[in-house]
Amino acid sequence: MAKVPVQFTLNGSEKAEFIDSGTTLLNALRDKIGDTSPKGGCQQGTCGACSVIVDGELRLSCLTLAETCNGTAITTTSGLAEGGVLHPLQRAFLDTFATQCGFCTPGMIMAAKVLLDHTPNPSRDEVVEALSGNICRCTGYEPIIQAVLTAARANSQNAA
Amino acid sequence: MELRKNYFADVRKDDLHEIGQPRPRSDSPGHVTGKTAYFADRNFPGMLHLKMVRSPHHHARIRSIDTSEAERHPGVVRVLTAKDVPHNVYTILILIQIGPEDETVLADGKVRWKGEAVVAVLAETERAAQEAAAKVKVDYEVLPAVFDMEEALKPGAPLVNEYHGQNYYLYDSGECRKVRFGDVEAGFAGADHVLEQSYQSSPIEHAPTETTGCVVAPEGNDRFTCYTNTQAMFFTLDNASIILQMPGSKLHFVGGTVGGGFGGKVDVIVEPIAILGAKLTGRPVSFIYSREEEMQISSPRAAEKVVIKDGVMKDGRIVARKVTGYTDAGAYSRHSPYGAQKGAGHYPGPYTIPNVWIDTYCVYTNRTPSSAMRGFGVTIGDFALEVQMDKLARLIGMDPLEFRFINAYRDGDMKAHRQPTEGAALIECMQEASRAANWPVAEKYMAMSSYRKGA
Amino acid sequence: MAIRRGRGVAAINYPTGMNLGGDPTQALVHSTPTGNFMVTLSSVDLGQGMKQIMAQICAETIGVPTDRVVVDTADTDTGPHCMGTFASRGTHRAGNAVIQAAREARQVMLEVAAEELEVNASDLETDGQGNILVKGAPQKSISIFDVALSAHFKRGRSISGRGMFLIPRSYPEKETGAMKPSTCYAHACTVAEVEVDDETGEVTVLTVKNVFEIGRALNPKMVEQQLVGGSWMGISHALYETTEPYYPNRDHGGTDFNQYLMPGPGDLAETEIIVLERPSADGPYGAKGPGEMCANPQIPAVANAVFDAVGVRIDTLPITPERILRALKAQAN
Amino acid sequence: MALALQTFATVRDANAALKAQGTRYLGGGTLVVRAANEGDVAVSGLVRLTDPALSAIAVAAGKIRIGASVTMAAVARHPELGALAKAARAVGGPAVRNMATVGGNLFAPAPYGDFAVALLALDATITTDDGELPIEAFLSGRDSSRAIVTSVGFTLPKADGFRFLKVSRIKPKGVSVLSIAAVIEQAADGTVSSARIALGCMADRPVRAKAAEEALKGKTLDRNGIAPALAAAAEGTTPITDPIASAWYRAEVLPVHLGRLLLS
Repeated sequence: MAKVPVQFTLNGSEKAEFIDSGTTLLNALRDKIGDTSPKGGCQQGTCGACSVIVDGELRLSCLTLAETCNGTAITTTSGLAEGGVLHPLQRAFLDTFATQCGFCTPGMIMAAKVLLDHTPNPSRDEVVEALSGNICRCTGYEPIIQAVLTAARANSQNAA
Repeated sequence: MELRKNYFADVRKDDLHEIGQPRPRSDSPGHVTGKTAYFADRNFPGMLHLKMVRSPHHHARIRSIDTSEAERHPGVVRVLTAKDVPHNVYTILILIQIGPEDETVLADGKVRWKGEAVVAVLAETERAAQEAAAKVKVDYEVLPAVFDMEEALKPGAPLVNEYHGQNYYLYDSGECRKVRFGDVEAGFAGADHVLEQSYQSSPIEHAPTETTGCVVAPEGNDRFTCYTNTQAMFFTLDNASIILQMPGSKLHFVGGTVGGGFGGKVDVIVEPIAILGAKLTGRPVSFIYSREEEMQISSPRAAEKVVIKDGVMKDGRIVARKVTGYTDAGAYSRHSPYGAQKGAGHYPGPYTIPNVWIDTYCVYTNRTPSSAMRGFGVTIGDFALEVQMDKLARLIGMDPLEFRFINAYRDGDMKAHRQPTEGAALIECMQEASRAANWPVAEKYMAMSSYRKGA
Repeated sequence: MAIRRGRGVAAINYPTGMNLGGDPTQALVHSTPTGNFMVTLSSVDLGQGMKQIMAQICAETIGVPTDRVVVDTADTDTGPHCMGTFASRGTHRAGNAVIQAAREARQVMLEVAAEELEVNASDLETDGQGNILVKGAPQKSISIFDVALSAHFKRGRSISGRGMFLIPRSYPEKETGAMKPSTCYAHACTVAEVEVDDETGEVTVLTVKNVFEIGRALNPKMVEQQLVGGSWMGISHALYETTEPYYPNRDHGGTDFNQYLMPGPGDLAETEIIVLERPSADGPYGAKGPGEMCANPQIPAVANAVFDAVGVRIDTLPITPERILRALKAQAN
Repeated sequence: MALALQTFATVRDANAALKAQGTRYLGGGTLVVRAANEGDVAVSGLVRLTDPALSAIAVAAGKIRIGASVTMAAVARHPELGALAKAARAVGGPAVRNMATVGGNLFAPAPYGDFAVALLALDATITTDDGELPIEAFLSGRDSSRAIVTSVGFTLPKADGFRFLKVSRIKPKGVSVLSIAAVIEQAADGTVSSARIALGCMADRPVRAKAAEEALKGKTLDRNGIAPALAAAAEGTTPITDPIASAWYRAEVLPVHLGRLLLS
């Protein structure tokens, strides 16, 4: 089987692998590179559990072919904590009890991070819109919306 | 959320230290950092991927299966059919002696629902398994199918499942689980109004974000470790042991961190065939449901039909209730015989009614087998009961909430299944709801109590 | 066009456990050499928080802070048997087993402490902070850390305990149906308020006010998680969910999250949760199983509210815009 | 066999590669990668293009040209395409919009393809290496279309001349019960001088509501004025039945929603 090279940065570290052509970014991250924080919930692009950030944009890694990401910078939830200190979103998800089974959590945090990166003080509607591609079956969404709003408030307080 | 400590303060001691405290969840840091290990986060070198060839027909005889082309497909390591499964006909509740064994791990001679597993393909990659699965040739003779429970119960309906011999589960009590309490016909005869209504639901999916699946690794010592998201470890291990005719000591199940269950992961569906694949190939095997399989192949909550006939007095007392419940099990039992009889134990709801008659049926049709889901045996019944309560209240011109107070069960009341009521709290819930929703009821109802004598 | 408003109520109870099958669960508890406690189970955490709750139950029973308890669960090589996580049984059954095991372990711990302090074990109590004190003379104390070290290396005692909670099987009587189908019952009453668009049949759930009686809120924040999520699922069942939209016709079953409908984050009802606690006689610290029942009362409450709003009864789930519109048209004729 | 991806710099080379059996064009991936993930073994190879022209948006003298690889997110945030932002945002959630392309949307079967509904109302022209086609002709022949779409072109409607509505059961992101796009021009007296109305989910691909368009001409946009158009709205449509809604329901509520859109 023909292998193709892929090379990108993942959470700031250089990664280079040979993969089967046609491998999704999700499978490359999970099976080849060993970052299992993006989850495979549907492989259809309908659940958002596999969401990652590619060059600042939210992407569904299950529908993205890894070889189209050459030269990009990829962020996943496993790379958010710096020096053991949780990202404000991670902190807020903990403090507001926004996780239950946890399977949707990494994808939710990715979607929320892209929002806060561009819109530090989002309205509730903006949070709802930002999370709208991500399915959660446990929480009923409200705790997750509250977590994102809490993280935004924490951010603006830190900035002040 | 608000904790209303004023209710039941006289029967409760609040002297605890760790209990009642909103301690942070120990699993949450793993969730928010993506470090929590779910079964599918285990990856083993040389792992094979299992894909299932499924029936395109609702009901058909299998004339022949030709796997030769699939076996020759590049990347394919093994193709499994019914003859490879040591104990192919099983039923999961056999562990608690609810038989007969009525379901095949891989179809043998017949398929009874669209989507039934027929052939398992194990290959080096998911893609190779999918390609090979497309090359499996199954010759079917399509048979008449039945989808409607009432049709299925009629004489002459296509027989769904030969292991039962009729299209319903045969309880020791006969064609249904029965509860008989008082004289329901006398109750109807003496009632001011009689209202009979029918309620219906369709199958509902658990839709956990993590689909059903497992990863099996041979340990090299004739033992197999199965990383699974089952909701019941030993239940699954023991059923796998029966199906594989393998001593339980050879099986090691690791689980306990599951991406949502809601009752959808209590069937023993993926583990036995994946372990068999690992055993026959000596390789790790991954069998993970696709989302489409989770939606249409994994057991849903059963469709139910509930017919309720009530006799009610003008003063609001329900004097007789007859409930006939039908649970659409689909083609196989799985947990449905239990769910139907759980319903029999739940009716007539949290109300004290002197005359009760309950029949609950577990019916077989040519659809995806149903099984347990959050509220198993109760959820749809509660929908029917509580809409019926609303209709009855309006029928006699009474406030729906007050009507429920009149009939609410209280400690000591005898239930239809002949257990005295203990620990009732319906009245207090309704009192608080009356306040919270600004839905006033007469003072006498606000003065009632589930447990205080004289109140 | 008219948007019509209505409200509806429903009240329910819900059984804990699967008595009709026989319902055992076991737990083991032991201390480490430095006085931390390990709970070993085979129960499954589906996201409801089994691990955290069992830690709190063990901590309460032994008398230590929760962060000194570790729960190791769901490995069949190490964890003793549990029927499984279903039937609202997890907290109730496993919790009782953990209490029994923790009590036994606590007794050994107190006996070792008694030997160290040269008093009777029955004269000792825990302070919940990791120390064992002589009742009435708190200056005479020993840390659980030191007790565990002593037990391991000096006294040769295993600070451990076994817990087994079994509800024997109830067999329904054939003719009358006499049975004991469950253990204790949780309760709920929900009032839902909806708006119905009488030209399209679309329903908006404005508010749900849920009162739940759950025995004991072992961890109120985690109870809230279950109840809020359950209330959402109840609304979802009422209005959206089906794998066979044209049941009993098998066609057009959804195969993804676009086709299988559940309310999105923009569809949320204003949700109020009120919890009452009537401790159950046989529950761990009085707890009942709230996990399933919390998703039930919204379904009929919404159905009744729809009727209140537009005067048509939809007795088939889910209550789709199409079913409402058909009923409205039938009513108009 | 792995699902090999071939990358080309020119449309001509990519079109040549697409002639191979089982080869499909990879745009945003939301349709074709999904199909492959779900085990569609008919897809055996993928072709993609890196030509930057396909990702360009050109606005000149009221004429718009959008490259086929432009994503919904790029349309939604483009300052001169404000009128279309609502239609672009109607597609998927944020991640899908970062991937789904204008070209891909033209091929999305109902209930998908909301942006194509907007393009149909705008009377867009579809460009391939074979030349240009009016969107109606393109849509009706899309099942056998093999040439890569390179861009779509249309005239920007006057301010407030373009209206768009997507009805879905799930908010804010849900697939369509139906979608409606309309380009309405009004004379000085307020009467409708021309109307183009396109519908999603009222057939297996976007269709025009020609009877309703005709019935609107010369009418004012008030309840009485639009009544004949609403009565004719479903004429010639064959709504889909799917898990979201039945054909009956779609036909029943089309006039209701069209009325609300026209009166908004």
